[in-house]
Amino acid sequence: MSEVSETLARSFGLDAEEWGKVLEIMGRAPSLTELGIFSVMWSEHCSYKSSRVWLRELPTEAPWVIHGPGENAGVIDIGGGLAAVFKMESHNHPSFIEPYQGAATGVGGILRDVFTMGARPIANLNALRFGDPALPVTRRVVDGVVRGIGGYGNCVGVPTVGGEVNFHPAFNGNPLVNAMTVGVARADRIFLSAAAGVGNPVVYVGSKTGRDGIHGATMASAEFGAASEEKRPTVQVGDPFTEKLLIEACLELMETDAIVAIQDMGAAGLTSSSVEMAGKGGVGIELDLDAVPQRETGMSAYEMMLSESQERMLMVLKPERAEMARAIIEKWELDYAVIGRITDTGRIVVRHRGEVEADIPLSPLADQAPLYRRPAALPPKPARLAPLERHAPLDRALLTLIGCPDLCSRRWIFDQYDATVGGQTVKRPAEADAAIIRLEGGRRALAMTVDCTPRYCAADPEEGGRQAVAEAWRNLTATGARPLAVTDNMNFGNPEKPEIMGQFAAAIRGMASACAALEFPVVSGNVSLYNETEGRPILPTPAIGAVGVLEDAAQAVGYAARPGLALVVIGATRGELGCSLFLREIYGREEGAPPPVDLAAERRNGDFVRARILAGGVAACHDVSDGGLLVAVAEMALAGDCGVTLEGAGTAEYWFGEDQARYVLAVAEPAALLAAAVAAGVPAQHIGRAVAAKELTLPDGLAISLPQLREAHEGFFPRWFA
Amino acid sequence: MKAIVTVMLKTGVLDPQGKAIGHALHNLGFAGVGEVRMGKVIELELAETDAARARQEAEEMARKLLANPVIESFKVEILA
Amino acid sequence: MKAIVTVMLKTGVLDPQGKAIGHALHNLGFAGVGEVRMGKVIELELAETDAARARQEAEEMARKLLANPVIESFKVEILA
Amino acid sequence: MQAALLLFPGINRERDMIQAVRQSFGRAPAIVWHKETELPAGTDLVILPGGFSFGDYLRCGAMAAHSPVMRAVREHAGRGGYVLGVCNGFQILTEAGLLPGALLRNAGLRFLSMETRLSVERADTVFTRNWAPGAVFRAPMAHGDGNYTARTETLDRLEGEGLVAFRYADENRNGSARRIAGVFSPNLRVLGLMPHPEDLVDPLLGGTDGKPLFDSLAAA
Ligand SMILES: Nc1ncnc2c1ncn2[C@@H]1O[C@H](COP(=O)(O)OP(=O)(O)O)[C@@H](O)[C@H]1O
Ligand SMILES: [Mg+2]
Repeated sequence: MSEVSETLARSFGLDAEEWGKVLEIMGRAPSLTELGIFSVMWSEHCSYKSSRVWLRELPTEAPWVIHGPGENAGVIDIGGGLAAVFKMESHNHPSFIEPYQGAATGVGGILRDVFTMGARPIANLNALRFGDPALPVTRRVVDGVVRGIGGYGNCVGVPTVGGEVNFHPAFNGNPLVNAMTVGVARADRIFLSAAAGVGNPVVYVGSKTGRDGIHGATMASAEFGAASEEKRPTVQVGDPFTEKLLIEACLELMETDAIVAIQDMGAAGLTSSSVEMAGKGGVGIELDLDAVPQRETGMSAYEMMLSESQERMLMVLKPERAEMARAIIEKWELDYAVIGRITDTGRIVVRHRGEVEADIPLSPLADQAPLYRRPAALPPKPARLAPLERHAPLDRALLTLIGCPDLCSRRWIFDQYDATVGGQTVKRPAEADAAIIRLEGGRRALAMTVDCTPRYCAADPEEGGRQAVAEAWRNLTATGARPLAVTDNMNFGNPEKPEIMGQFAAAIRGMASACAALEFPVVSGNVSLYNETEGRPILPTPAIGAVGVLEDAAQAVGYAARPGLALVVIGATRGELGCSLFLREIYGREEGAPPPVDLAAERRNGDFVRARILAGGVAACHDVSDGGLLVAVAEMALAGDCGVTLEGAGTAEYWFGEDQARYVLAVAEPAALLAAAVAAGVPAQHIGRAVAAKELTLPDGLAISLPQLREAHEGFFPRWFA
Repeated sequence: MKAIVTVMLKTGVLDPQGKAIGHALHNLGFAGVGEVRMGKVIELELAETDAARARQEAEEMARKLLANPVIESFKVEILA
Repeated sequence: MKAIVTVMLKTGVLDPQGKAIGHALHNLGFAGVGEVRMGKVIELELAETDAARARQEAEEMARKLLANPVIESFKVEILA
Repeated sequence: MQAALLLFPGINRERDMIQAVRQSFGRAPAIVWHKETELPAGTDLVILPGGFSFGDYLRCGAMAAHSPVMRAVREHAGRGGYVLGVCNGFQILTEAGLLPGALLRNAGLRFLSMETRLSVERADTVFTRNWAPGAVFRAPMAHGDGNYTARTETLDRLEGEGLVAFRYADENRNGSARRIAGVFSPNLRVLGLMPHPEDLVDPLLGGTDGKPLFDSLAAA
């Protein structure tokens, strides 16, 4: 074993204290491979060393939670003997370096997190944040990311059914690509990663290992002569065809009784999968790297342990089933290799070409992993916005807003994603506030959404974190679904800066309050820190992915209005313009406090709306979010291809304020709805009705033709990419 | 003049297409096929009449648009 | 030996990719670009050591799989 | 009618197709792995579903067209058996020479996933007789390579012999020659089309516009 120095450890990202711990645990200087294992296991990405203390504050339990955070994905009971398995994960940096492959491999990675637990992936979603659309680089990144998500998802045959897109200059050098997968499994057949059974074979399945994405740090250090032929590509290329084979092979194998434990090889590949499997099981593991299927010649132990080649899985099998497992895997023309076995030593021992390349005790590697409570400077609460003096006319403001990059139609994007493969899509993008996918063979359906409003989080991370959870809950509710649980993707800047850590802590606090009040536990998540360019951080973005259930898919409602229906807004409208899109797009101001979230009102209004939908009297429902009431109504008209005649108060505050906890319902019998609202103590107001004439008539008499509205709404992306 | 730009994935970068083609050729009975790599070829008609300048121009196009320098390398051939 | 099979759309078959590239090159300021065509290149490692037989083999692969005769033509080059 | 569904690695719309067949036929099709060399005895209809066989690497459908099972499909077609290829299945059938023409990259070079409208060009075939002549129906499409092309003579022959099955009746988004969305073999027993009638057979999922295809076949 070649020995390594503190200087090298530094270049691997370990600080002096961490290096000291390595020496203490090992009782000697580590080998290069050992140093590699420590450095990736103790990286922010694998150890959550800066975020863990805060993440503990999130509620993670509910009677329907089967597995909360800590497994590859969260698992919840959705009734009928079934479980939903879901998680969201970021691929931000790779998507900036190589947008197509970065986004594609992001989708591939999150799919593996879900099917590794025994679930068939039934839907993908994605939450995207890009820089200023005026910059050519933004266009290039958007194009590549969208193609990459489609290229991978369409090919593996998992429908991409939802997502969100924001633009802001704070994302110029650092776009966010957060991908979410939802899968379904039998509730009594979930596969976990804890290894067990001394002597059991450790089996490698999938693609061969190459020098993909090996820890950037090694590139700098030439002294260990680890093949300096050509500057090695750190970019990983996705192979969705192999992933599809891997899905089918794993699910077929899971029908048998062969698997003791299984984990995908994600970040830090063989290292994190083997260390975590053995660590969680409280056993030891021995790996023989000569047996690892290799795509390239002359790979070192270090390279194999750190390779991030895609489309690979690690399993512990029952020895008597191993040959049957091999037959299944090889039927799908994937590599299958026994590369090690489970031991009782509590150590990971890695052998290569007759040498022991690593021999590390597992529990100190996990227990003594660094954990930081970094200084957190809580951000000051912003002042509320002072009243505006003059207003642009409502019709012009609406046309500007509904055509702006943050509010315009995303059709150009989702038209590139296969939304129907699988044959269970009840509501595809732009039909409902959440995507609805029926579960094969029954009437039950899942609703899913991703939400976050980074500009609120930037102004007030606590309120913003709360709002993100509340909006996700509201989007599920607006379809009639019962919201069940959340996955999160915390995208922030450099945690070593107290103000960034403060944003993080505050966002968590806000999220936690909403999750608790709405009985909406967090069951999985992902943290992406150091999202900065030249010292400038992104807007704090705690993206929320959420899943709800409908007993009967036929009960789901969309947001398309139909002529003749009355429009009733549920929830109080005070006219909060702080941090609103109206303020930004019409006045060019990003100021004020975000609209406050009243969790009790949120709960009350949402429960009321859901009950009305399930009772059958609601033809369409749309939550009110970005752009406020008038934008929500305009979206309902566009979706229904009909006009709307509005009445009532006429201020911009009223029509464009972004007050929370609101929904617009389209109903045949408004009187009954209003009476029920009074009885339930829920604010409700009749605001107009949908009409056959293709015109949006505003209370002050101004009118916009539907074609004009549509052109404004649909124009941005096609023009941008013409 | 005519320029032919050939763009291939850099060595070491996974080439799923090449891999699948190799596999299919084996299944078709071509036993003697080893590694297969797939790339793109772009044929350009150029107004430029000087070979050296045409090459320069084509190389610039490759760098700017035709090849993705992060994962691909290219080569240029000039035909009269 | 190494065989390089180049597959191009037949003349007369519309090549939207080539057209799009031509368009993009113009937008980048390359004014002297005329027609652009895009094709595929497949590099094959062959166990065969005789150049003539290697060519024959590669041509057969192209006819059977690598090119679609309805829309594509191909050419084979053999490198030592 | 006894249906058999071919499963090539990378195919991903088999579940959609099985669901549609089961609904109209009263039972699911037999599943046939691409390495089989024979079709189940008594097979009347062979179905090639959509997806990305072999990743659609190289060319869509090219590798699947050379699978062992395709020899049996050729024989089946030669005997006058029925064959239905949807999306990737259509691409495989053209690559295998069972249908004329080829499917090129969409004209706009982007994957297209949306609802389209198809006109039924003839309603007197085993596949289409549950539609009225000239009917227009909705069908989702989802493909990157659906731009139908063939030599002018071939296109003229297809038109002349009434072998165009469906045309895009709204927008010709993928750039197909003469707006062709699907074609028949000369004996009207092999049909290939790009959009997905199998994804529109249930009111809950947006309508039953695609159901006549399966009902027509089931009645044969
Ligand atoms: N990146 C994306 N991928 C897929 N669908 C998307 C994406 N972005 C937006 N959508 C879909 O477009 C529709 C409109 O998006 P958005 O305006 O963000 O919805 P909302 O305001 O209800 O959250 C939704 O159905 C959403 O799921
Ligand atoms: Mg919404």
